[in-house]
Amino acid sequence: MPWTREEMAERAALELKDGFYVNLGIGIPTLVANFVPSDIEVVLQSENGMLGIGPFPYDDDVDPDLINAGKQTVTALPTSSFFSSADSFAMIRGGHIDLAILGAMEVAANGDLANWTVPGKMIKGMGGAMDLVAGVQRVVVVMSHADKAGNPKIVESCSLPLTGIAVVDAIVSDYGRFTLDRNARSLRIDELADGIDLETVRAHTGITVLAG
Amino acid sequence: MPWTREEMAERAALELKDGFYVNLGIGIPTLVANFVPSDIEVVLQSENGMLGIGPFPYDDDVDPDLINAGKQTVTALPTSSFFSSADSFAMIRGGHIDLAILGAMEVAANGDLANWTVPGKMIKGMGGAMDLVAGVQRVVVVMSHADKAGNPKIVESCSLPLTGIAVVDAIVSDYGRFTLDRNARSLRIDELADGIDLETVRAHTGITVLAG
Amino acid sequence: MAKRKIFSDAETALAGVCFDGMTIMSGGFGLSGNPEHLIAGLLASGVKDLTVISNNCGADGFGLWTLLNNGQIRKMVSSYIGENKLFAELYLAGKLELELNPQGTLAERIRAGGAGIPAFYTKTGVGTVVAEGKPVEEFDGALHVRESWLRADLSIVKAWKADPEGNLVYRKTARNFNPNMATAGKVTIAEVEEIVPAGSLDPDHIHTPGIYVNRIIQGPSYEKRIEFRTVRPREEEPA
Amino acid sequence: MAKRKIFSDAETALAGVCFDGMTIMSGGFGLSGNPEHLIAGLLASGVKDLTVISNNCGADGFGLWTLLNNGQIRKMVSSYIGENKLFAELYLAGKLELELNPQGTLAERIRAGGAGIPAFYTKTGVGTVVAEGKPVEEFDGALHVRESWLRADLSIVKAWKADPEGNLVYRKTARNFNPNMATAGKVTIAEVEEIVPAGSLDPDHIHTPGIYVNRIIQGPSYEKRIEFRTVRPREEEPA
Repeated sequence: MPWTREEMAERAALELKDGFYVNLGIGIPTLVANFVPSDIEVVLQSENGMLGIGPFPYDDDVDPDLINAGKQTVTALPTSSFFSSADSFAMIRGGHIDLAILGAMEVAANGDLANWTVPGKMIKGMGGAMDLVAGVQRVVVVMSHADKAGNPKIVESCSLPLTGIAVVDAIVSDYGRFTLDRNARSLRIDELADGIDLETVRAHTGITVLAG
Repeated sequence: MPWTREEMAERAALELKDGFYVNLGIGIPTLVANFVPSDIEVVLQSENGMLGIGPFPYDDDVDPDLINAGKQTVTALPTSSFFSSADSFAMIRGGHIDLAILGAMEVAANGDLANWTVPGKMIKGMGGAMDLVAGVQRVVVVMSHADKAGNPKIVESCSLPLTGIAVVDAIVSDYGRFTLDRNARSLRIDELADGIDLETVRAHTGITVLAG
Repeated sequence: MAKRKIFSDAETALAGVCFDGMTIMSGGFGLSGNPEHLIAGLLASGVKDLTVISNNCGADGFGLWTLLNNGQIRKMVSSYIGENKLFAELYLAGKLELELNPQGTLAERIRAGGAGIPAFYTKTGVGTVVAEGKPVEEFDGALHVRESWLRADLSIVKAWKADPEGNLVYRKTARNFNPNMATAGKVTIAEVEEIVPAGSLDPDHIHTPGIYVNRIIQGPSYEKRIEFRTVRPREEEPA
Repeated sequence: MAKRKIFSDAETALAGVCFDGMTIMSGGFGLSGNPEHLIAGLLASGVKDLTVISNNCGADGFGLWTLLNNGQIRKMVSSYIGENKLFAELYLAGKLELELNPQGTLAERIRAGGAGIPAFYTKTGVGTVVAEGKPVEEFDGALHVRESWLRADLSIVKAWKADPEGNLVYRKTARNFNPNMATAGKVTIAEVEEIVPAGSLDPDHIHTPGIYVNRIIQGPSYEKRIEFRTVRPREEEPA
């Protein structure tokens, strides 16, 4: 059975290492914060200008001046810091963030990522996605393995407008956990969801899949 | 009689306008702070990271963490602010400082300035001088009109290594107050020291001098 | 100068600085840290054909959306205009220009505008539509695209506190683009929740030095609309 | 990570990060805001062939001068080395390389190194020796020279206070190059006058977020030598 959103977030949390500074994208990646192993400490960055994101506030602690990049109300921690947008992206662009976990529409064999727009539909804008994938040390994508019609989202070459070139390092999908070997242009299986086999993955993947 | 250092500083202070943000160089320019007209307010910037320089401290108020760009102990004012070197020079480079008053070795007809080194002598470094002349809105030079041998320091073209090109707007020397017309490559007299006449100025100036 | 920087309200602070066709930077991330009263002042002024540089363009009924709704904006320079149906309609109808920037590139271009840096190189956007038509060059083994500075005729920013000299302090994530935009306007007007006496702000903790601020108003009240109120339940008390 | 960033002294904090031929950034302006104890630690370590990026090179008997005097420095990247006779001797004897930068260009190059900007354009230095061999281009009617980023194997900085996460706060003009250098080192070690408990520093007033700081020491005492003690007399009391 394919993994649920929570199961995907839990597997993506395996990417976290003690001491990491991490940026989590909107959607499933935000859920990763709920699965940080208890024996490690990570610091979450929000590109609107915050390091050290705490849990969501209690109802009576909501502060409109304290939001994350998804514009959700959050809280601060005793060691949090706030800074300007330019300083925030200097931090991102300068390579100081260890890991970003982001959603995606397409990932190519060479690590190209498309996750910001579908031509013909309304343009919303890329927000900080292009800066994040270009700047952070390691990019992990969390997404459904195939689209609703069952077509692969991991493809030889992206058909959608790119967010960044050769940036994706690993993928957590509802089918499993994978490492992308950008040089070999192949996907290596690290773990499969119960009931998902190699055949199924290969049938719904547009690039070479290795059994890991 | 040529002006004294104090008289030169007093004349340079005529360049100050109400509301100006000003950077004063080391030496005579620093003295300009003593001659700010009482009916105007100016804010002094120090390129090591301070806006709003107060007077020198009393002996028992000296703070080693509070110095100006000449490394002299100073004081803060109620509206002072401190910032990093990069922020300080962003302020300077971005054109936010209205006026810099600086010393000089040579000024050329087109406004070129040489004030940081003499080849063959020990190099001390340009410090913030190149940034200041390139970034501030108006540059006023305070210097002796001629060198010790009586040779002009205002010349057709600088022989010393440049600090900046076409940057000087006005000069206060011991002979008088002058405006440099960079397009016409000439020096216009605004005021002469008592006993200094046009002949004397022309004899010690390497470019065209106009009677004002 | 001090007191002369303080104006009574948005209308008087905006007097003499607005003209049709001008470029305006407006601080804020979503609806957080928005110059609410100055936006309302622009609405009242009727100034039009605006190019507005702002990370977003308000949200339905709020912030810059009101200027869009009043037909005052010709072009937006933003990174994300998702929460705005009106924007979509006007854009698809060809009534609005849009220049999308990666958020970090937008922030850095504004910082560069204030800092006198006409161009800089970044990895962000290489190989994407963002880099089309721009010089690309390799540094340290990676391709970088050249981006240029952004400056404005007017910057409107929202801070928490100001002193009479215009020194500003922001609060939490309401800081966002505000300090960067404050440096990049020919004229910068700040609105704050409180104007405090000189000497009330610690000189070590000024986020925007007064040199960048030409005019200040104290807003009478702040709506501070929350876009996505997200909360957790209180843990149960142990019995 | 917190406590793991705190080291007992300069020697232990420097252990494992020094190697001959490395590039080190050292904060401070003149002798103000100098990482006194970490410089002493570098002296004790004997690491040599150093390229040191610092606005100045100490003063006779103090700061980086001590490393120079011990023959550990191969090259300085600075804006002003005026108060240093030893520097003059070594330089004239060909025993020391020197790369002079305009002070603002130096600061911006360091900021660029930390911010992932490999190159930028500035008016500073156009038409001078500083621009020799560098691309020059016109923007907005004025010539600008291209400058490149600076990064270091190690940055040593001095702050006033740190919390266990490495958030730093500086004091007055002792801030100077320190926050910029903190961002541009592969490893950054901060020394502070006081390590305060988590929660003691206001998150709105952190100058250097902890992400930039790998190791922290609390200096046992600070000499803070003044180069030019300049005072005014007390006004006489009215009779």
